[in-house]
Amino acid sequence: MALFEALLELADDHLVLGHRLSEWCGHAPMLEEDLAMPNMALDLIGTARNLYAYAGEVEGKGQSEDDLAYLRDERAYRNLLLVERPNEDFAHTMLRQLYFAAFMHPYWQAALSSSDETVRGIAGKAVKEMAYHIRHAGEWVVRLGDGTEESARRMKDAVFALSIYVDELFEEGAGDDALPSRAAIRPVFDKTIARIFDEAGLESLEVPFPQSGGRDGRHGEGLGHMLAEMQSVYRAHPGASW
Amino acid sequence: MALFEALLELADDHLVLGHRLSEWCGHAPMLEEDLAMPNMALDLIGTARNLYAYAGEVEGKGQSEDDLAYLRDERAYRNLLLVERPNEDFAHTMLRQLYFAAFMHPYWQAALSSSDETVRGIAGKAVKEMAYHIRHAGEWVVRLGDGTEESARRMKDAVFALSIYVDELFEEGAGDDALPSRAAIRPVFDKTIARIFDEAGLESLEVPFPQSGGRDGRHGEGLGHMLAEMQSVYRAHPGASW
Amino acid sequence: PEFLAAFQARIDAEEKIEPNDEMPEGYRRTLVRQIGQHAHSEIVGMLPEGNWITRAPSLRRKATLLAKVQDEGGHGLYLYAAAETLGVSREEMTEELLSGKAKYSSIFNYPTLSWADIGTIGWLVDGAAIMNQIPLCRCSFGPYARAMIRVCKEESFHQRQGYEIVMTLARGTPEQKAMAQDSLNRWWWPSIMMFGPHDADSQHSDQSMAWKIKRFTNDELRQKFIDATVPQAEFLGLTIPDPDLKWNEEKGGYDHGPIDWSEFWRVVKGHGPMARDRIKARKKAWDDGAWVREAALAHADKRRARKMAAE
Amino acid sequence: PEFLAAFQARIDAEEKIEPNDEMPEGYRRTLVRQIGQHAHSEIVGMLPEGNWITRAPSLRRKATLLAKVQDEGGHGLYLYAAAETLGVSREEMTEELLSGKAKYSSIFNYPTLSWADIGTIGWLVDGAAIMNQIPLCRCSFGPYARAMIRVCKEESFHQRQGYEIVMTLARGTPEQKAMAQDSLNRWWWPSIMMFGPHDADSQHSDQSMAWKIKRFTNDELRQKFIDATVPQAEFLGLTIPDPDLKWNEEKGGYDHGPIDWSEFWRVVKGHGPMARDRIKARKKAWDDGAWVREAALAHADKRRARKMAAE
Repeated sequence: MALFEALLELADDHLVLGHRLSEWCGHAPMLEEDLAMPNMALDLIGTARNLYAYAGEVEGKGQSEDDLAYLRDERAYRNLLLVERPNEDFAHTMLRQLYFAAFMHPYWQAALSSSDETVRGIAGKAVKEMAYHIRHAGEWVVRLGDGTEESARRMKDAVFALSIYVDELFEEGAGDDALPSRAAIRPVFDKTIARIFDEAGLESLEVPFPQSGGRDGRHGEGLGHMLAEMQSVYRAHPGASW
Repeated sequence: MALFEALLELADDHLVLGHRLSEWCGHAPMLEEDLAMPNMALDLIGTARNLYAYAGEVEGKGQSEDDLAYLRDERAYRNLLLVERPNEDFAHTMLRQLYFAAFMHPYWQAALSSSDETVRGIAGKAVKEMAYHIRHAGEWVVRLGDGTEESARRMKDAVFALSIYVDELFEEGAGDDALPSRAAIRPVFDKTIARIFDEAGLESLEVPFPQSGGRDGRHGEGLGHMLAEMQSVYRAHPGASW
Repeated sequence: PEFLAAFQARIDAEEKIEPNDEMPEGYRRTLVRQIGQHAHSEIVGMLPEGNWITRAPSLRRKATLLAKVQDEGGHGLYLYAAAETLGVSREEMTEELLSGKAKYSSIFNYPTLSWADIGTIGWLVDGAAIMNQIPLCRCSFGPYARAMIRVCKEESFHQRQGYEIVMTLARGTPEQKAMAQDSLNRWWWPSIMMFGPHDADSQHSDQSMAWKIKRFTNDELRQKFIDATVPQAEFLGLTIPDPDLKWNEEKGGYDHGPIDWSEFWRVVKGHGPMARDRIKARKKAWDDGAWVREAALAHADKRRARKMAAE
Repeated sequence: PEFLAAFQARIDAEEKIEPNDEMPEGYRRTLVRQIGQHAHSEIVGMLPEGNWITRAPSLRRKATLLAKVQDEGGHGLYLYAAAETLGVSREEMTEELLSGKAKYSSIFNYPTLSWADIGTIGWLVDGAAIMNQIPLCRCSFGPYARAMIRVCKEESFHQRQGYEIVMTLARGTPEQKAMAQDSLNRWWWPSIMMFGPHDADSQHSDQSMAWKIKRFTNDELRQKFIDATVPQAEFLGLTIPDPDLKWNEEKGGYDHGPIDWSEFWRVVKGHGPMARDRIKARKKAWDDGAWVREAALAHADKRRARKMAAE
């Protein structure tokens, strides 16, 4: 079941981050971002759906994508802590997006040569999306880091707040031969971040005590509230079709 | 079933307001209020429990207090719009509390001579609590109204925001002979508010277009999110005991 | 007056008026108001539907709802751009929205209270919007007409999606069916009111008709909408909450019961149930986003300065 | 030195030291630190449990949880008052908490991840707290000792409530039982660590023992706690997540497996999973509440001025 578990981890990452982004809908700092953020959320939710569907297939117990998304509680969710962090402000949101995409882009790139055809298919679509997310979020990190005094302060706060969740990206988790090594991604990730931080005038922080636990379902306290809301209608009508 | 409906309306008012107050827990502006707000929330939730329990008895279909609280969705909730309004800030919260208590105190006082013994019992306990809520919230309305420039501005904003929900308090709703007339309460309510507003240096607003609809389940958009969270664990484990 | 006659002649010849063409001040003002109002409606309209994105009961529905709300933002964007060709900035228009000076469609001041509302809004509200907007694709002002072509195409897609959501509910569990009926009960009259007051009570109509900004009267459009929608409701097995609704053989359309105009005016004048919450939400987004917009400008300035220094 | 000897003699005679009595600076400092830390723990401790108030799965549980969290606020209040008798203000202590200078119990830097955690915290965390606190009821400093008597009474009530929640789950559905076991798995080791490092590695202990601020060593208290808790877990049919746990006939107590001291120090030094979120939440409450506290002062001043003017 390693493949099932590994697909679930990935799917949860994408769904939770997509959900967080979707919370901005109608509340973005400018209309262009009211288009861009749902756009990225759609990419993530689309990938999550593909991953859940495939996970259900691999598991072979007839669980649909919705069963997997809507009927597991916070202890069963396997997502990274990074993706569940609250939106806070636009600086946090863009940095969170950048960290995730800077990881996922090389990950999917490596997955293009997976032994598993379905994985290759999912990767083929996702790799292009993640390139766009790096570009979009990266441009904002540069603009905010090298914008006004306030925006630079907020960007620095975001780096302080989120960098403790970065190491977890590279933990192997459930792992499976059909999926790339996570640890191997680190150098490419570091290069992407260094390039963008350099342009943004930001410094990377040393993280002596990184946080992890998401892969074991040891989340922060925000995820449960997110899931309570997300699953409310589905759970209130057991067995209904929508 | 008028009594059942009328009890449900009252119970929903108390539960929803109690829930809103409980959201402050651990986040109050000072430790004394971290004690006082849960205290008031407890009074309200206690009364809600008595009312739901009696409603279930009157209905006679074996519904427990928890069934009534946890298994109805936002369209089925019958509470006033006032009580579901978001906490916003401490000024809004205290004014909302004052409006509610200034209504409920004379209401329970009238209910002391109800023909229904259980109603008299509930009223006997609640009337003392509501006197305390008027005192506590009223003192804050005075302090904030007659405090700093900022607090006076916030208090005025609260009056602007909440006064459109006051008229609904006096709509008869389901009504039942065992329960007091709501319309008859207006003069006492107006006197309480006028006395406190006068001391606070606040002006009552004319409300040409009051809002209502709570008794028909036509709520604002906040209530659904509150209930989604409130009911999440209960609904995730159908039939379990806690 | 000579100019006015020539202008009217162009209109009558179905020529498109373009931004750089001379135009009567009233024509310009009417369009700025109408396009602005329309843009604001798209933006505010993101809120009631956005309210259900986080609770959508399947991942597929969540994705299509997100896409829909995003489309609305996109419509807002083209419409602001069309208005900008007439010399008002998006910033000015936004300030007018937030100050309450500019209006937006009253329908968005009703709350979304169940998942079914997402279906019903697509079906009825977008349906009514399309009725209003199809004629605007032939509006005399070019940029508006072109924006509307694109908008209408997407709206009719949304309308079909909405109808399909309602159909799924109407064919679902008893609770789902009740949810759909309840939603129809709440949205029917507000949708009917979207076409505005009866022709006899409508202010701006005559001049707008002459200028071919408007091509049908309120009552004509309302009738078309009702005639199209009643059979759809019947097909779903849902009941339209109008006991007076009946087929009128003679006119070849439905007669409907009296509209509650006091409710209409109350909501139009800004006292709809969600009116304050909507503006508050938009104002919060705008205020909270100020530092982001400032940073983007500051960064662009810095870049420009660095580029010039390097040259 | 003469004074120190006299002071120690009073302590040895089990006399209570009162705020106005002379006392060694070190004694005062130790107490301010310890009482402050204890007060902060009560305040921060409201957050992990407060996290479930809005989701408590029955109205009865919701009410008792609210009452419990309120009690914790009350404990914070008496403890701040006890510390204030030593000449530090609540405001100063709060600033130290928010700046990260003052510590609080590390246990509250773990997240509450299921309803079962509310039971487990009552059972284990309050249970461990009581073990620590019962001896403090005989602490040499009068105000602290008296505050602790009241605190301990309420804590033991909370502990019983918590145990009862876990019992309900352990006898509930399979999902509920799994939830209880999972919660025990997560909270067991952090609870064991609440007693601090092994005696050999403990800094402040000796002097505190001499001053009768402390009356048992960390390891003694930990042993008592384990011995009391293991049979409770057995009674519930839950498994303590320590494969090395076993009864030691000779010492008449349980032996436990090795404690992960790197985890302990990591969390004590402020890198627990929720550490930043806790301080952030408290800081937000404090900052957001500033205008309320200012208004209360301003109003009191106005009242006083008016009263004086009237006299």
